[in-house]
Amino acid sequence: MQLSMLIPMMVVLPLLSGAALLLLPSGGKAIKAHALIGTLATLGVSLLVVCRFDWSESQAIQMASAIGWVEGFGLSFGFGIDAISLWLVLLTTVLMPLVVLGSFSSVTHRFKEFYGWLMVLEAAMIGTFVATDLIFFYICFEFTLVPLYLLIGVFGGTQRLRAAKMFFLYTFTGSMLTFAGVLYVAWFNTTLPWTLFEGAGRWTFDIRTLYGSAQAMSHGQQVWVLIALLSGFAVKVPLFPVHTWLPLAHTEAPTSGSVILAGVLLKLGTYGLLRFALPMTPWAVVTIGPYIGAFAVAGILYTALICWVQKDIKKLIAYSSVSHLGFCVLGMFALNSVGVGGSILYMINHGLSTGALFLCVGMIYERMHTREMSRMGGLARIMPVWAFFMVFFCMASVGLPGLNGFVGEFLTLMGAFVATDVLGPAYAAIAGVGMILGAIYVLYMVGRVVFGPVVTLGPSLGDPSDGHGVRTDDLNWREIGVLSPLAVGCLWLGLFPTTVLQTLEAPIEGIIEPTRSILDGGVYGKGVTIDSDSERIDRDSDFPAARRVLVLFDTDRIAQP
Amino acid sequence: MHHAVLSHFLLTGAVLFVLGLIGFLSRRNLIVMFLCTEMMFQGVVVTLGAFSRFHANDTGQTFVIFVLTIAAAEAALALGLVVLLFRRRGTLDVQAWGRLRG
Amino acid sequence: MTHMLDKIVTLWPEVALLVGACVCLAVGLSPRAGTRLLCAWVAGLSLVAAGGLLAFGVGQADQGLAAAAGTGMTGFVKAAIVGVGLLLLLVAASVPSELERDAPGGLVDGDGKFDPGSVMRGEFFAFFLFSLAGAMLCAGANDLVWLFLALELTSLPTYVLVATSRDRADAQESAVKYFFLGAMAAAVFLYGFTLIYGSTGLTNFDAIRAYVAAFADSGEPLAPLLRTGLILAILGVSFKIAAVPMHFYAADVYQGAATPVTAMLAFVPKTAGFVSLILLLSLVQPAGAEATRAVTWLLCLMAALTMTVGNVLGLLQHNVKRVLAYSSIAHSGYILVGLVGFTEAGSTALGNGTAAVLFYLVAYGLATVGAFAVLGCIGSRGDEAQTYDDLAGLGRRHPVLGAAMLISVLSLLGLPPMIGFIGKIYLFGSAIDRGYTLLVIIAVLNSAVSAVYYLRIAAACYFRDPAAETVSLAVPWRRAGAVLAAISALVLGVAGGRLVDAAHVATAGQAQAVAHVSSVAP
Amino acid sequence: MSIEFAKWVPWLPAAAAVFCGLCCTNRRMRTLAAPVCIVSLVSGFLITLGVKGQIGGELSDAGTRLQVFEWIRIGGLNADFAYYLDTLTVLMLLVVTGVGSLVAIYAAGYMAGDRGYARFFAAVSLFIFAMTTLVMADNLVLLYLGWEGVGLCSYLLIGYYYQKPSAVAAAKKAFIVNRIGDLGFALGIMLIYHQFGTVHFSTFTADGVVYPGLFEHCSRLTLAQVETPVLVIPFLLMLGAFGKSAQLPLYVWLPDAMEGPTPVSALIHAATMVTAGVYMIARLLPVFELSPYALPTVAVVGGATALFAATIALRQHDIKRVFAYSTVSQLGYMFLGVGVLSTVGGVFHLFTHAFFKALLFLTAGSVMHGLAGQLDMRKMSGLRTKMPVTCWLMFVGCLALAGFPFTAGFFSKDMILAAAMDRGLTGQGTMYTVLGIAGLFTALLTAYYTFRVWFRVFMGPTEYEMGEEHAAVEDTPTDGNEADPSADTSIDDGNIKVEHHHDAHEMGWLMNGPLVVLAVGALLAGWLGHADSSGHSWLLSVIEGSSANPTRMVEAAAGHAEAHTMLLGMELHTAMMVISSCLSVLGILVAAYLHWFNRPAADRLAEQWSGSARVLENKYFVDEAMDAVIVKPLRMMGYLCFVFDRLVIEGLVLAVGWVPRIGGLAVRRTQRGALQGYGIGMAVGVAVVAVLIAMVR
Repeated sequence: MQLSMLIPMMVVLPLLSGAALLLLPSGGKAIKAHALIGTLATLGVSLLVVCRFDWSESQAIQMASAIGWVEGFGLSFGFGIDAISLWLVLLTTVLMPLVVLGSFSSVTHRFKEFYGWLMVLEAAMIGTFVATDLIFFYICFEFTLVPLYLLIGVFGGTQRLRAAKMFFLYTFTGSMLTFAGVLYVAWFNTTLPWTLFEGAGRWTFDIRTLYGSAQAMSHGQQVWVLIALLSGFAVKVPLFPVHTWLPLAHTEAPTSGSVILAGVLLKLGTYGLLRFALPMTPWAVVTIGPYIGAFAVAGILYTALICWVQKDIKKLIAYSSVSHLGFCVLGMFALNSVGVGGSILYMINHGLSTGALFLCVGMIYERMHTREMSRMGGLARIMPVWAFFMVFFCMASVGLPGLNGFVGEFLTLMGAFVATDVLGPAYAAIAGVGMILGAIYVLYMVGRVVFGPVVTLGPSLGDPSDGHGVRTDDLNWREIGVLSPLAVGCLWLGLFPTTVLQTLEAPIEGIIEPTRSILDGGVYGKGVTIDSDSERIDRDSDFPAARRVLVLFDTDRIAQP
Repeated sequence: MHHAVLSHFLLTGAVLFVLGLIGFLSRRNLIVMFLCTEMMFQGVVVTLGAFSRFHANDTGQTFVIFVLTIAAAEAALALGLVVLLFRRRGTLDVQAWGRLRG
Repeated sequence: MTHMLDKIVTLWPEVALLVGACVCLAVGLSPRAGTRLLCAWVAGLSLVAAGGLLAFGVGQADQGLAAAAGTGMTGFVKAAIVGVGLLLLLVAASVPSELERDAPGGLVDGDGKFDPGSVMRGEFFAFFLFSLAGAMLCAGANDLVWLFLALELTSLPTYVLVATSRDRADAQESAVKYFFLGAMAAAVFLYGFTLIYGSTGLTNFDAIRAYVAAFADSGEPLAPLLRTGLILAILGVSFKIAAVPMHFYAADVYQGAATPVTAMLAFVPKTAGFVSLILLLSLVQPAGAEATRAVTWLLCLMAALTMTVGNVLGLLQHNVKRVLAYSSIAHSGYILVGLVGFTEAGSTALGNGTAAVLFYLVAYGLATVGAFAVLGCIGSRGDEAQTYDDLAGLGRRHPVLGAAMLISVLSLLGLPPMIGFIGKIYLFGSAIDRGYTLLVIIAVLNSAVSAVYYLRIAAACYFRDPAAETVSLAVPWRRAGAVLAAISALVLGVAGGRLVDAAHVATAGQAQAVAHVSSVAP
Repeated sequence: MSIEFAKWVPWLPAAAAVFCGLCCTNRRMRTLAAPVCIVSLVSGFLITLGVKGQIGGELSDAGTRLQVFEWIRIGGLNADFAYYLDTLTVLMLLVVTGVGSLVAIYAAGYMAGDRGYARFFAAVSLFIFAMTTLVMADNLVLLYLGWEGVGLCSYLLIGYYYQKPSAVAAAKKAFIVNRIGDLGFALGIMLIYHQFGTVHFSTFTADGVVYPGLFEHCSRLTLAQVETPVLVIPFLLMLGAFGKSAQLPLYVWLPDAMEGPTPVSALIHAATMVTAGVYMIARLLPVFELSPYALPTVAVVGGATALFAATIALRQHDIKRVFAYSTVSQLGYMFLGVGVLSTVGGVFHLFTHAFFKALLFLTAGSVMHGLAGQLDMRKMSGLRTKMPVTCWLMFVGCLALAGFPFTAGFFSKDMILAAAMDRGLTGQGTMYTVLGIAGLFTALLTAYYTFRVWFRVFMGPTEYEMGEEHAAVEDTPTDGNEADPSADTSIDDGNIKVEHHHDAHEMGWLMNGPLVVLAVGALLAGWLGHADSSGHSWLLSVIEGSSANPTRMVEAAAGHAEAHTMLLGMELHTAMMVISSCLSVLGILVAAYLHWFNRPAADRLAEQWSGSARVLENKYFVDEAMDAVIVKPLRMMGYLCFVFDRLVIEGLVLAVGWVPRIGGLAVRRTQRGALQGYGIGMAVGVAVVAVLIAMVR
C-alpha cells in the first residue's frame, strides 16, 4: 500500500467503522467493543503515520494525496500532514479510544447512535487537520457540528435542547461568514496574473496557493478576510466575547461530548487561526493582532473571575476552557516562535488536561448524579484514587511546572511579553494575572470537592435525575485505565516538551514568516496599498521565490522615498 | 377628427388591464374576480393587436390567438374550480377562503 | 416545413411525456381499478422513455440546432426534470389509504368517494406529466409565444393537481389562491411579453438578442418600453419561483396541498420559472452591464428580500410544510443570487452563475423532495404529518426515514458534504466572482438564520420522544423516493464533480451562442 | 567522588516520591514509605557531602553545569533540565538534604499510625525533589519549576489534614499568595529573556556554539549601559522572593500554614522553602546589582518585616504561630542582610536559622504530640517535669533564636546588623542606621517572645489541658461531617492521629535523636561563619566562590568605607556583639519576670494595654483587611462578571437572535390568508419595483 494512502485511511476508517456499527445487533456490548476497536485501529494508523513521518522535514506537507472532487471549482479532497497537524491528529486519535472507554458505563441507551456519531465525529476532526484543500477543511470543520449537535441533543442533560441549538447556531453563523471569506480569497486568486506564482489565476482551493493569493491583497481586503476568518474561528475557539455558547454546551453535553469538545473541537478554531489567519492575512494580523490580543487577555481574566463563582463543577471547567484558550490565542498573536510554539503546545495540553478533568467530573456525575459543588465534598477521603487524578489534572490545568500546562502557558506569556512589535509586556503582565486567578478558582473547586469534610448528598430534591442511589465507590480499573494515559501524557509533555517543540520549530517558521517579514520591514501601519497588477508582474515571476516576493513587495515600496 | 394612433390603443389596453386588476382586487365574487382576470388578458390582447399593426407583422396577432386559447383553458379550469368550491362552502365569497395564513 | 420537422426532433422527450399523459387519461377511464392502477406505471414508463431519449442525445439535436433553439442548457434542464420527476412520481405513486377523508355530505357520486391523487385516477398522472412536459418545453423555448405557452402548460395542470390533491377544504383553499393569483401573475408577465414585442416587433429570442446587440453597439441605452416589458415579465415569472413580491401565495398553497403535490410544486414550476428567467435575461445580455443596471438592481433587491422574507417567516411556523414552503421561498432568493451579473458570461466554472442556478435547482430539488417525501410517509390524527410534533421521535421510530429527513434538511441548510453545500459554493462563488460580495454576505447570514428552523426539524426527529398519535403510512414507493432523494443528495455532494461539469458545459454553450449572436449582429 | 553524582540528588527523592505514592494504594506497603524516603534523603545528603569535598577541586569558582536532558527549547529560548553547581548551591543542598533527612527521621515517629503516612512521605520526597531542583537549577525557568514545585508540596502538606476546612483554606491561601509573587517572578524571567535573550546562568558550549549565560551578560554591562527595563527586573524578581519568603506584604500565608503537620512546618515553613527567596536573591545578585535601588528596597522590606512580625509574635498564644511569626521576622533579617550587601550575613543567618528554627518547631511538635494536639500556651505550664528532654532541647533552640551570646543565631544576626550599621555609619544613607537600630530592637523583642513561650510552657506549676485529638477519636467521629451523617466516617483519618498515650509524655529516641543533632547545630553552627583574626571564615569562602558575591556594589561602596568603623569606642563588630548580647539578655530577663516569676503582672500589663494587645493578637487585622479590600471585591467582581456574562453578553447574542424573529413578526402581517390581500401585495410590489427601477435609471 502506498504511504500516502495512510492519511485518507485515518479519515475513512472511523467513518467505515461507524457505518459498520449499523449492521451490528443492537446489544450494547458488541457495539461498545466495536467502537473501541474502531478507534483503536484509527489510533494504530495514526501511530503508523507517526512512524513513517519524516521528522527532519517537519514543516513539509508529507504523504500528500488528492482525490479529485469538483475539478471545475478546483476542489479536491486533498490530504497531507505536517508536524502541527500530526500532533493534533495524534491528540484526536489518542483521546477517542479513551472517550469510548470512558463512556461504557454512562451510555445506557441508543448505543448505535451514540457510537456511530462518535466515529463520524472522529473522522471529521481528523479530516479537518489533514485537509490541504480549504473547502475540504471547511467541510470537515462544519460537519463536526452535526454529530456533536446530535450527541448533545440526544444524550445531554436537562437543558440539552437549548444547548444543542445554541451551540449549532452560534458556531454555524460564524462559520458561514468564514465561508464567504474563503470564497473571496479563492476568487481573488483568479484575478491574479498566472505568472505570479504556481496556481495563480484560476479557481483553486489549495491552501498553499491561497496563501499567496491572500497575501497579495491590499490591507483593507486582508482586514475583511481576517474578520471573516475570525468570525468562524474565534467563535469556535471561543474567544471572549463570543464564548457564551460554550459553557452551556459543555454543561449539557454528555461526558464524552464535553471531552471531545474541549479536547479537540475547540482546537479546530485555534488551528484554523494558525493555519489560515496568520499566513493568509499577515498584514491585517499585524494591525488587528493587538486588538485580538486584548480580547484574549480580557477573556482570560473575565472568565477566570466567572469560574470562581460557579456552583456547577462542569460549568466551572467549561468557563476555564475559555480562559485557557485565551492564553492560546494570545501566544499565537505574539507572532514569534516562542509564542506560537507555546500556543500549539497549549492546544495539546489543554486537550489532555481539560479533557481529563471532564472525564473526572463525568465519573463523579455517574456516581453522585449531580454536578453541584455544594452537594459533594471531601471525596479524597472516600475516593482517594479519583482524588489523586483530579488534583493531578487540576495542577496540570493551573500550569504547575513539571506538568504540561506550565510549558504552554509560560511560553505563550513569554512570547507575548517579548513580542513588543505586536503585543508586549503589558499583555503578558495582565494575562499573567490569569495565572493567579486560575489558581484561585481551581483550588476553590478542589477545596470544595476533593478536600474538606465528606459530603455526598447527591442530587437535590426534585432533580429529575434523582432516580438512582448515590454511589461512592472509587474508580474501577477501566476508569483508571482511561485516566492513566492522560496523566502520563501530561507528565511527559511537562518534562519532555521538546519531543513536540523541536518538531514544531520549522513549521512555525513557515507560518509566521509572512507576518515577520512585514513586522521586520516596518510596513506596519503605513497604509500602503498594492497597486496595479502590472507592477507586480515585473517583480518576479520566478516560483518559488515569488511567494516571498509577494510579502516583501510592500516593504520594498516603503523603502523608496 | 384624428385617426386612432398606436398610443390610443395602448392606452385602451392599459386601462383594460388596470381596470381588470382593480376589479380583481376589489370584487368578492369568485366568478367576477375571474372575469376581471379575463379583462386583464383582454387588455394585453388589445395591446398585442395594436403592436402587431404597428410593426406590420403578424406575430402579434398569432400571439393573440394563443392567448385567447389559454384564456379559454383557464376559463374552463376556473369554472370547474368554482363549482368545486361552491359545493364545499355553499358560497362564492372569496373571503370564505382564508383559513390558511401566517 | 422541413424546419418545423427539424425542430420536432429536439422535442422527442416532451412528446414522450405528452403521449404518456394521453395514455394515462385513456387508461384512467377504465372501470376496473386494476387497469387504472397501470396509470402510475405508464407515467413512469414515459418518464423513463424521455430519459432514455435524452440519454441518447435525441432531445438535444445537434449543436447548430441547439444554438438555434436558443440555449445549450436544454439538455441539462430536461434531464434534471426527468430525474427529479421520477422521484416525484415515486412520492406520488402510492397514496395512503389510512388517512380519513372528510367528504362533504351528499357528494357521493357514482362509483364511490372522490379519491384525488390516487393511483386509481388517471388524471393525476396525466396532469403531472403535462406539467413536467411544460417545464421541459420552457427550457427549449426560443420564442416569447413558446415560452408563454410552455409556462401556462406547466401551471395549469398544477392548479388542478392542487385542487384535487386532497379531499379537504384546505386543498381547495390553496387551489383557489394558487389559481387566481397565478392568473393575475400570468397577466402581468404576458403584459411584459407584449411590451417586449411592442418595443422590438419581434418574438424570436435570437432576433431580439440581435436587435439588442445592435442597440448596444450604437451606444444607446435600453429602450424604456423594452426595459419595462422585461421587468414586468421578470416580476410575473417570479410568481412561479415564489420570489418577492410574488411570494405571498406560496406558504398557503404548499400547506393546503397534499404533500406529494407540494413536493412537485416546490420543484417543477420553480424550475420552469428560473429557466424562463434565464432566457428572459439572456435577451438583454448583449446590451451589457451598464444598460441593464436597472435589471441587475431588481435582481439584487429581489434576491435579498426573497431570502430574508422567506427565512424570517420560516422562523415563526409550527407547520413543517409551511416551514418548507418558506424555505422554498428563501431558496429562490439564494438562486437569484446566481442570476445577478448575468451580463458577464462566465468563462470559468465557478464564475458561471447560470450554471450555478441550474446546479442548485437540482440540489434544491433533491433535498426538498426528500423532505416532503419523508413528511408524506407519516400521518397523524388521520391527516398527513404537518407539525413539528408530528415529527417527534422519527429518528428513533424509523431510523431510515429520520436519516433521510436529516440529510435533506442539512442539504437545504447547505451543510457539507451534502449537495446543497456545493450548490452554495457555486452560487455564492459566482456572485463573488462578479463582485456582489455584499449580496453573498446577506446570503450567508440568511443561511445562518435558516439553520434555526432546519434544526428544529432535526431536533424534533431526534431529540424528542415519539408522539403517540403519529402513525407511519403504508407507502412503500414514497419511502423509496425519500430514501433515494436523500441518498442522491449525499452522494452527489461527495461526488458532484460530474454534475457541476455538466451544468457548466450546458451553460457555456449558451454563453457561446450568445457571444455568437452578438458578434454576427449587424 | 565525581560531581556528576550531584545529578542524582533531586532524582532519588523523586523516585522515592513515586514509590511512596504507590505505597498509598496498599495498606501493607504503607510502612515502607518512611524508610524509602529517609534513605533517599540521606543518600542525597551524603552525595552532597561528597560534592562539598570537591570544592576547590573539580568544583571551580566559576560553577559547573550538569546537563540532564533537554527541556524547553524553542526560538532562542534555551531552558534545559540542567544543574548549576557552585559553593552556594552546595551550601543550600547541605541545608536542604541535611535538615530534610533529620525531619524525615523525626516524622517517621511523629506521623506513625497516621492513615496518610505514605502520602506524607510522598509529598515530602516530592518537596525535596522540587527544593533541590530549585537550588541546583541552571536556568530561571527550571528554578521556577522548583519554585512552583515547592509551592505545590507546601499546598499538599499544609492541607494534609484535608478534612479540616481551616487546613484546606490555609493551603489554598498559601498557594494563591505564593502565586501572586510567582507572577512577579515569572514576569521577571520574561523580562530577563527579553533583555538578555537568555535565561540560563552559566555560559556553556553545545555543538560548538557558545551560549553566554546570564551572569556573563551582567558582568559585561557597565552600570552606565543599563537601561530602564533592566532596572525593573530586580523588582519583579523581588516580588517572587517576598511571596515565597513571606515578606511584607505577602507574609500572610505563612502563619496560617501552621495547619500542616509540625514536621512540615519545621522543614518547609522554617528551614528550607521559605528561604528560597533569600537564596534566589543571592543567586541572582549580579542582576540585582544592576539596579541601584533594588537591594536597598530589599533591605527596607526585610527590616520592616522583621520588626512588624516580631511585634505580632509578642501576643500570640499558639506556640506554632509564635514561631511562625518569628520565622517571618528572621526571614526579614535575612533580606536585610542581603539588602545591605552582606550576602554572607543573609546566607549565614539562613544557615543557622535552619537549625534552630527546625529544632524549635520539632520540639513544639513534640509538645503537641505529647499533649494530643494542644498548642495554646495558656493551657499548659511546667511541662519540664513531664518532658525533660524536649524542654532542654527547646531551651537550646530558644537561646539561639534569642541571639544569646555565642549561639548560632548570635553570630549570624550580629553579622547582618553590623553590616547595616556599617553602611549607615559610613555615610551611605541614614536609612541603614535606622534599619540597624530597628534590627536591634527586633532582637530585643525576639528574645522576649521566644522565652515567653519557653517559660510559659516549661516553667511554673505543672498544669495542662490535653488537646482535642483524643476527644475527637472518642466523641465526635463525624467531625466535619455534620452535613451528611449517613456517610462512612467512622475513622476520621484525615484529621486525627491515632494516639495511644493519654497523658503528657516524653518522645522516643527516634524523634529525639534528630533533635539532638539540630540542637548541636543550633549551638555551634555559628562558629562556621565567625571570622577569624584574618577576617576569613568558611562561610565567606562559600559566598565568594559563588555568584552571590556582591563585587560590583562593594566596589562602588568602597569609596565610602573606612578601614574600621568605630562605635562606642570599639570596633563595630565588637560593639554590635556587646549591644545585642545585652539586648538578648534583657529580653530573656523580662520574659522570665513576666512569664515565670510573676505571671499576674503580665496579665495586668495586658489589661492596661488592652487596645494594643488586641491589635497584636489579631495580627493588625491584616487578614481581615485583605479579605475586605482584595478578596471580597474580587469575588464580587466575579459575580458581576457572571451576571454581565449572562445578561449582557449572552443577552446581546439572544437579542441578535431575536432580530430575525422580530422581522418575521413584522412581515407576518402580510400573510393573513386573504386572497385579495395577497393580490394587493403583489400589485403594490410590482408598482413599487417599477418606481424604484425608474429611479435607478
